[in-house]
Amino acid sequence: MRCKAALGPMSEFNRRKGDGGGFSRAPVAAAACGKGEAMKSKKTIWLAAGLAAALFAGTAGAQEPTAEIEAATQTSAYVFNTLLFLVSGMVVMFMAAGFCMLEAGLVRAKNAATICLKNVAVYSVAGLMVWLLGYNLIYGIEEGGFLGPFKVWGVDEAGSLENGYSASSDWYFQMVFVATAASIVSGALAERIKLWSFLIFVAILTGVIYPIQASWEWGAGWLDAQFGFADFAGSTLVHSTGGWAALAGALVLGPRLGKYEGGRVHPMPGSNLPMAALGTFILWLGWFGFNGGSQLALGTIEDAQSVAKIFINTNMAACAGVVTAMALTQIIYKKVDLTVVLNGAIGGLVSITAEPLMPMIWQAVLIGSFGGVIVTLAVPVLDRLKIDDVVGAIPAHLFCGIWGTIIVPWSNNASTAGEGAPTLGGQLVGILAIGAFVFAISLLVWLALKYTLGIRVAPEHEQLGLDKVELGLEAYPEFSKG
Amino acid sequence: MRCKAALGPMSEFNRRKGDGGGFSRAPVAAAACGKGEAMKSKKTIWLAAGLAAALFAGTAGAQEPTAEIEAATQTSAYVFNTLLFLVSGMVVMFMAAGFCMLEAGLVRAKNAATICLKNVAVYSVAGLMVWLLGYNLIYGIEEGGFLGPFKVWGVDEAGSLENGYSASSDWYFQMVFVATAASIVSGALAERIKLWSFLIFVAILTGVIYPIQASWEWGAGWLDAQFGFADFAGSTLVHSTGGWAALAGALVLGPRLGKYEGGRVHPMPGSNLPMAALGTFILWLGWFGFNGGSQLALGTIEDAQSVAKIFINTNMAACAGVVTAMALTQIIYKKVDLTVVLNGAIGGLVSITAEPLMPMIWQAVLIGSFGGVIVTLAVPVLDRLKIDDVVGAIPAHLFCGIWGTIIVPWSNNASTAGEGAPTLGGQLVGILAIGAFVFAISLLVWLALKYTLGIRVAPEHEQLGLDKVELGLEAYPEFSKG
Amino acid sequence: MRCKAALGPMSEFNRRKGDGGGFSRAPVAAAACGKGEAMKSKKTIWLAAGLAAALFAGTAGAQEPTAEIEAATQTSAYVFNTLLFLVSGMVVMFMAAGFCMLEAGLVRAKNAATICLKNVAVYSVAGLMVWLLGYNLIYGIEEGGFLGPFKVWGVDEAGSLENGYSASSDWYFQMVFVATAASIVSGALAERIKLWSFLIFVAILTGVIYPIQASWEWGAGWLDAQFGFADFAGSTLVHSTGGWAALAGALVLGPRLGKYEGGRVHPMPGSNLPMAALGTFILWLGWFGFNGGSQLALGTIEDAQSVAKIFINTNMAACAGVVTAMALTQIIYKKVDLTVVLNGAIGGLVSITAEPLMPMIWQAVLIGSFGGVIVTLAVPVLDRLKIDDVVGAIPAHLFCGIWGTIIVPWSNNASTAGEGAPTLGGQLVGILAIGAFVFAISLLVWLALKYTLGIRVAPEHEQLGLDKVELGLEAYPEFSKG
Amino acid sequence: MKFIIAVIKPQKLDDVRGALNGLGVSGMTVTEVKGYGRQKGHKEVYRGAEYQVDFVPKLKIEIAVPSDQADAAVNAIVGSARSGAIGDGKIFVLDLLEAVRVRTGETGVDAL
Amino acid sequence: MKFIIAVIKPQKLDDVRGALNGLGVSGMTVTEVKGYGRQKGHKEVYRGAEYQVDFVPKLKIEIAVPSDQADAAVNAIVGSARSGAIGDGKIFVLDLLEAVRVRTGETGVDAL
Amino acid sequence: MKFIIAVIKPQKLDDVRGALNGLGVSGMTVTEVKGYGRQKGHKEVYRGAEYQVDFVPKLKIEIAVPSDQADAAVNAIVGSARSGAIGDGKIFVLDLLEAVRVRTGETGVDAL
Ligand SMILES: Nc1ncnc2c1ncn2[C@@H]1O[C@H](COP(=O)(O)OP(=O)(O)O)[C@@H](O)[C@H]1O
Ligand SMILES: Nc1ncnc2c1ncn2[C@@H]1O[C@H](COP(=O)(O)OP(=O)(O)O)[C@@H](O)[C@H]1O
Ligand SMILES: Nc1ncnc2c1ncn2[C@@H]1O[C@H](COP(=O)(O)OP(=O)(O)O)[C@@H](O)[C@H]1O
Repeated sequence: MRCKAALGPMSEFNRRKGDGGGFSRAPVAAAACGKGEAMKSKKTIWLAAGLAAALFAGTAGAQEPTAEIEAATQTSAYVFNTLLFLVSGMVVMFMAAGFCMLEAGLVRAKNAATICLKNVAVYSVAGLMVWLLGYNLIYGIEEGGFLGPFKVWGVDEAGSLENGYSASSDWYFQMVFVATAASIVSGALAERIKLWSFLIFVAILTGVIYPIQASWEWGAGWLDAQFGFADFAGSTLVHSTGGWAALAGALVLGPRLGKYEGGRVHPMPGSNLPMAALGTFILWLGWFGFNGGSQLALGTIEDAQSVAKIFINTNMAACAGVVTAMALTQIIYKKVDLTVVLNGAIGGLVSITAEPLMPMIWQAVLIGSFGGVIVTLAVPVLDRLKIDDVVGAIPAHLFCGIWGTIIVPWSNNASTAGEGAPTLGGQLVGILAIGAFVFAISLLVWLALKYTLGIRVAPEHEQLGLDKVELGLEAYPEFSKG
Repeated sequence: MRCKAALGPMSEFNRRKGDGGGFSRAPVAAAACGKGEAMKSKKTIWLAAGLAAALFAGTAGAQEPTAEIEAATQTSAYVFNTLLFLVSGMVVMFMAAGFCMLEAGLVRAKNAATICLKNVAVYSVAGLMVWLLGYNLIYGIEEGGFLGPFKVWGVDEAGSLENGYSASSDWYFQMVFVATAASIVSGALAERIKLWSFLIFVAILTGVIYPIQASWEWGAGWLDAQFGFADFAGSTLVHSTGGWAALAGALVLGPRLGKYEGGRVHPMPGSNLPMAALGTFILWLGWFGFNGGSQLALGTIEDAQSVAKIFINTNMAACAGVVTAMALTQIIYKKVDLTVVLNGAIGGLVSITAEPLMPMIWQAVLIGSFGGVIVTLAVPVLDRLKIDDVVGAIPAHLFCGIWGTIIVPWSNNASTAGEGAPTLGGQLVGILAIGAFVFAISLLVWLALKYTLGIRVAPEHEQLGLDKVELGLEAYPEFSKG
Repeated sequence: MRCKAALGPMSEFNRRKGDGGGFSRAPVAAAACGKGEAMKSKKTIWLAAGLAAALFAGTAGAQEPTAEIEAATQTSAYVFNTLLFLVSGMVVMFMAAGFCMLEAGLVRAKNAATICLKNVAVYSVAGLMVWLLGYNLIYGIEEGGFLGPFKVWGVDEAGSLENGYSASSDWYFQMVFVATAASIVSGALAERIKLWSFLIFVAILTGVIYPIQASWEWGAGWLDAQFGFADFAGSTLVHSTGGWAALAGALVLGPRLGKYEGGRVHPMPGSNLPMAALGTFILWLGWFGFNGGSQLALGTIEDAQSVAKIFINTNMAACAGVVTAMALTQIIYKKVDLTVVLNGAIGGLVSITAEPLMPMIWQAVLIGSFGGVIVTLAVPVLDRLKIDDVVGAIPAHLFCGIWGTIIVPWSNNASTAGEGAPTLGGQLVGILAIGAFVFAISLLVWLALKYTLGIRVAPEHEQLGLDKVELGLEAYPEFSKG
Repeated sequence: MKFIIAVIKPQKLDDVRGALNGLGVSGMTVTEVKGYGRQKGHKEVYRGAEYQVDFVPKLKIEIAVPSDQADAAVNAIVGSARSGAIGDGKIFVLDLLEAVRVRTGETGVDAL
Repeated sequence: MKFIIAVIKPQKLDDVRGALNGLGVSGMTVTEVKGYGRQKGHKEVYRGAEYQVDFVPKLKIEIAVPSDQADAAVNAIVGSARSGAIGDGKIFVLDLLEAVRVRTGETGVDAL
Repeated sequence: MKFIIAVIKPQKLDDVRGALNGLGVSGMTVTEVKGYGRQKGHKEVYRGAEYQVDFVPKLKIEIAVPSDQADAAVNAIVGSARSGAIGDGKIFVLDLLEAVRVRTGETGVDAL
């Protein structure tokens, strides 16, 4: 552990860098431990792989030197790493269904079909944009750089042997992350936004905005190179990014008709709460892939232990978020609010996403618990600010994303991870830089859309519901509405 | 790749043959590359395994000979292959839930509980029939044959070491495919068919009809042996088969009461579209296992790369199907039709299923996109023909299945895969042979059922809804219907 | 096989014991075969690992000695074992969503949001309690003991190399099992219990009651040591335990208002049956992880074959349960009852859970089929006894759990597994001991809660529905109730 | 003017509307209701327990018509709603003192 | 004949039906409605925002009875629907000019 | 007393309630209905098939008022429910013979 952590930002860099993870970790690690002379020849890498595996293993728990443990063969390690991407990617892909159910459950019935369409469309557009632009923008950037190349991605397994995993599996894994960020936006702006304007924004977000900021860190750009910013699985890069884009949109779009009429808040209860609960469970499931897969490697004992520990911390943070939101809503409102509790689970998950590996369980519990506090308190505050966030995406993804990123150094710092470890300063730089960039560009795009195509449906259409107006159908045509 | 593709139909054969995949690929490959002397002794197979792995790996991307890469140990390769079957099989099994949700969402509320029952029953009957008859019919057939043995299957791991994977894991994987084909039928014939007559048909379809046609190709029967027909994961063998059976049923059964009354089409809107959207997402998820698992092996670097590439192509085809259906419905009808968009996702997925490995991404996108076109245009055409397909199963599974099978040679042909590669001619033979067989037998069975037990409920019962009549309950008893 | 089974209770012990599974199996097996001198030095263990793998493989199917097959490297085996825990654990975790949907679908609309909240809370509380108390109670116990230590668990990978898997992955896998047991209770007691009293019970059940009885067997306590009780994946330890706790609760709580008014049964139909069907499919999916993962190892050919066989038996038992429940309800009531059929699937799954590995397929089919019979017949019997079990949890989980445990020796006995194999006597001891303990303690806790906080909401509140009273909202606010 | 309230079988709505349109009845208001009468509902079994479904789903149609149109309207409904089976429904005729069209403020027969 | 419209609490339906059956009232039509009256609904909190629920779910019962049965029917409803709490509901009696049974064409009291 | 039945556009409910409260009308009963009138519904396309949606969702409001309040109530509704667009709805006034408050047994105007 020490050895690996000693890499500080470097290991961060490996964490998400296209050519990170897998075998390449071994030499890096070895290098770091052996005071850094790079190893180039594949041969030595192979050797290093075994060696490093042994070293890692040797550090797990207190036991006699275990250098004698045979490493996985190169092929096995390669397949393990690839498999981690594919299996994790599958459950993260399924998060699209989770967002769809959560949002469909929290909107009013007259807009439920439209939000489902948006979720299907968001995932599809994201896939296409990451292929056309996104991926190379993120990982084509040169180290320390600010902007990657605009270039369509194509399958290319050259170099995949050095990396120790299939390039295609990595692409798939990175793609579903982008889709996740975009799904966050649809919920916040539901029930009033024009379908096609929304989709244009999503195309820009997934093709350009997300990739550029992600390249700064996971692409090994300036943020990673100069500030040792740490964001393991994307509290800031994925969730806050989605949250900032949603916030900008909510400000430009304005609240739903009548939501704040007469200076009072008029709640518009979700139409299908069991569906929202299902969505939350699906998201929770997906998060194991989201955080666990972000270990990016499974070919060594140490990586297997790390992924397993990440599963536990991820789960405990969510459990704590749930219990905290339940207790708080009971105390404050004398009744438990299911919808806030569901947000609490997500708040806990987002909070642990920046660093799911280093915290001890009790730390993960506290980190997630505070995520539950944030969500519970922030939801009404947004209403007081007349920012209409239909599903609570901004508190759960933006605010908890910031919290999770700030708290990283609590568990991952110089004393636990040696010099080069993340610092509060570096974390703040990352949060601010990415926040400012995403919010500013998003604001511009939303305004541009507002004054061209328009982003808001006509009031009478909003009253009728988007399902009838944009789709010409109803989500639940047979159930008479009360 | 070249090396493997050089096997042409042979590799196809390995793709699905019970004793294909895994280790056996290695000698086959080696043989093919080494001008074909068969290797029998297990010893040499093991050697070949390592060797072939090296060769494969060597062909991935442009890099110096990597023969030095250590292969996975035989046990590891065995476990990887088995794990691929099990994990893929699990998500394919979950597609049963996807079909259930999609169909329950697209029928009227008064038939929603019955369609759920049918989906649970279909999956269960399929499992039992594949055990009692299906599996040995498919894989017990002799090479080039027409009909396999009627014989109950039992767990037998003899020979599993040569195959390189657990026979049980293969059985599980093949079984869930049969269930998928059957699920296609339930949706098309919903809201009017008699429960038990339907289940009898499903038993015959899953126990006999599907297995016989599948044996011709995946069982290495005549179609595979003589025509080099290629259907990687089953655009024709699974989806068109389900579609043909559904079409025959729809013709014999007739449209729902009032659907085409007075020469006009009277739409009967789906009662729960968010549920239909969920179903589509679940199917999408399952498709990664459906296509990815059909690589049938994960024990080499080359296989891992192939599975990963399949994931990408599968996903991109679906994305393209969605976006295409959205654009088309917007243009043609001035409104986006969510239900058609959901069909578009499935159409894209079915289209890429016949060859998810060879296409480049842009090809996968075009293949899937055209699937979206087919679905969008075919849905109203069927209505004009007064063929009442409740959920759009025929356009999505039958028509797109044909399309996907025809287009295989575009990416998988002599120039990309050497001689022995699939040809348009061979593809057409397969489509026609399987289509004629499945449609004809299905028609006979449907007619036999019609004139014995009867397949259609009484008109007044249809009006009341099958839930009340066949189950004596309601799917949503408390929601008053509008 | 023989060799391993010869271990009888010992192998059982390994099956779930924290330090069981993986590598340690090898020496144990070798020992058992080699008449039991313990092997301590890691070195020999490694050797044994390969050897045992060879031996196991050699017994699979009829083929010449295959000692020549290379075992997985130690690292590969370790990663395989850990991966089995993580992937299985993920789908078992998802069973929480399955219970949520099943229960939300089977309660009346006015209580649907509350049951969703309970399911989210149950999973969260279970996670926290297993961390704080549960895990060390189960696995900290000394061999043959009665009670383990009360001690918070923390990640500790020391000894994980001997075990051959990550301790964290095992914790995760065991934790989701505890959550499953607790989910069983929420369904049976729905629509009338006080939220917080229920959650206090859940905390005690998951933190103390479940762990103590589990420690007796899976912790290698007295039951395992002295009676060779066998419960592979928890028909008794998980499902009956949940069932006993639910039964005790149902007795203390009493039936829903009006359920048995005037000596007649007044059904209260489930409000959303498609949702209940979805829940069942999710549970079915999760069961592959539940039973398959309970093999606890995937690092050898034999383990891979075992997991695959478990998948098949698990699936076939469920299929049989479904078909049986369909046939029976059709015969008895002249109509198929979807809700009973869904219970039938679960009944079949629970029935095979005590021994999913040893039965031949036809045995698994019969075992599951009888589970379907039990559920179909027991549901009305409970009503006659005025025990109000809202979702049929007691028949499916308690009764089928007992059945599945009793029938273990049919397939796993001296003749199939050598001496030391489970016996009817031992099974009955386990069923009674665990049943008596769980039921008695649960009864006490329920009574204590009843006479302190109270466990039942006021009658007028029950009439209004818990959603309005405890959460202050409605699950489906817009759908007017008929 | 008369205010006609008819309770009919749900599947008869289109026929009734057609028949009334034939008479030039310009509008109607339809409500889902549950009915109870000679048609005593039926027994169902749910999870093994038999129970009585007392109420049958019906549609209630309300039409305001000029007095002279009332009989014709009633006959039209009877003609189009009848299936001959029990539960065909009932028609009730009430006196209507005044009618107002909200949009125009027209009153009396003009408002219908 | 009289047309009686009663708005009651949902949970009182069975009692009311029982009481009316006792009188030999042969049928009724029930509609879900939302009511507003002295019982002014209540406050709820959703996601931290307090709001007023103005309307309370009620059931509306319509029964056509022979004039001489009207008082008995009204009393039966009052007796069976009363809980004493606010929101018990109201009964309205209107004059019924004509009743027709669709199935048979019977009219007047015979149709009830 | 009068029994006023008004069919209005759903989104006008709050305005109408406000207007009636202003008059001191103490209660009302609201029902979801589907309406058919001059406003002939609209065409929709579902899966490529065009179809006619005949019925438009409306709300039916029932209010019992003392006779002297009737005109004021009708005017209040007309004033508050009008959008000027077709489909604004209709108001029907019937004679109310008797009203009873279930809770107290009060009758006549006192019951309103
Ligand atoms: N006295 C009544 N008052 C109000 N509605 C009635 C009355 N009698 C019958 N209805 C309505 O008419 C419907 C049909 O009446 P029913 O007696 O079942 O059939 P039929 O009129 O053919 O004998 C009932 O379901 C109920 O809605
Ligand atoms: N003037 C009215 N016109 C029509 N319906 C009324 C009227 N007043 C009350 N109601 C109905 O009666 C129900 C009960 O009335 P409410 O005043 O709340 O209770 P109570 O009658 O016990 O004072 C209301 O919810 C409403 O549906
Ligand atoms: N003759 C009628 N009887 C009963 N209800 C009617 C009648 N005419 C109209 N309505 C109701 O009034 C609503 C509005 O009437 P419509 O003719 O569409 O608009 P407008 O009154 O503005 O011309 C209709 O939807 C229907 O519910």
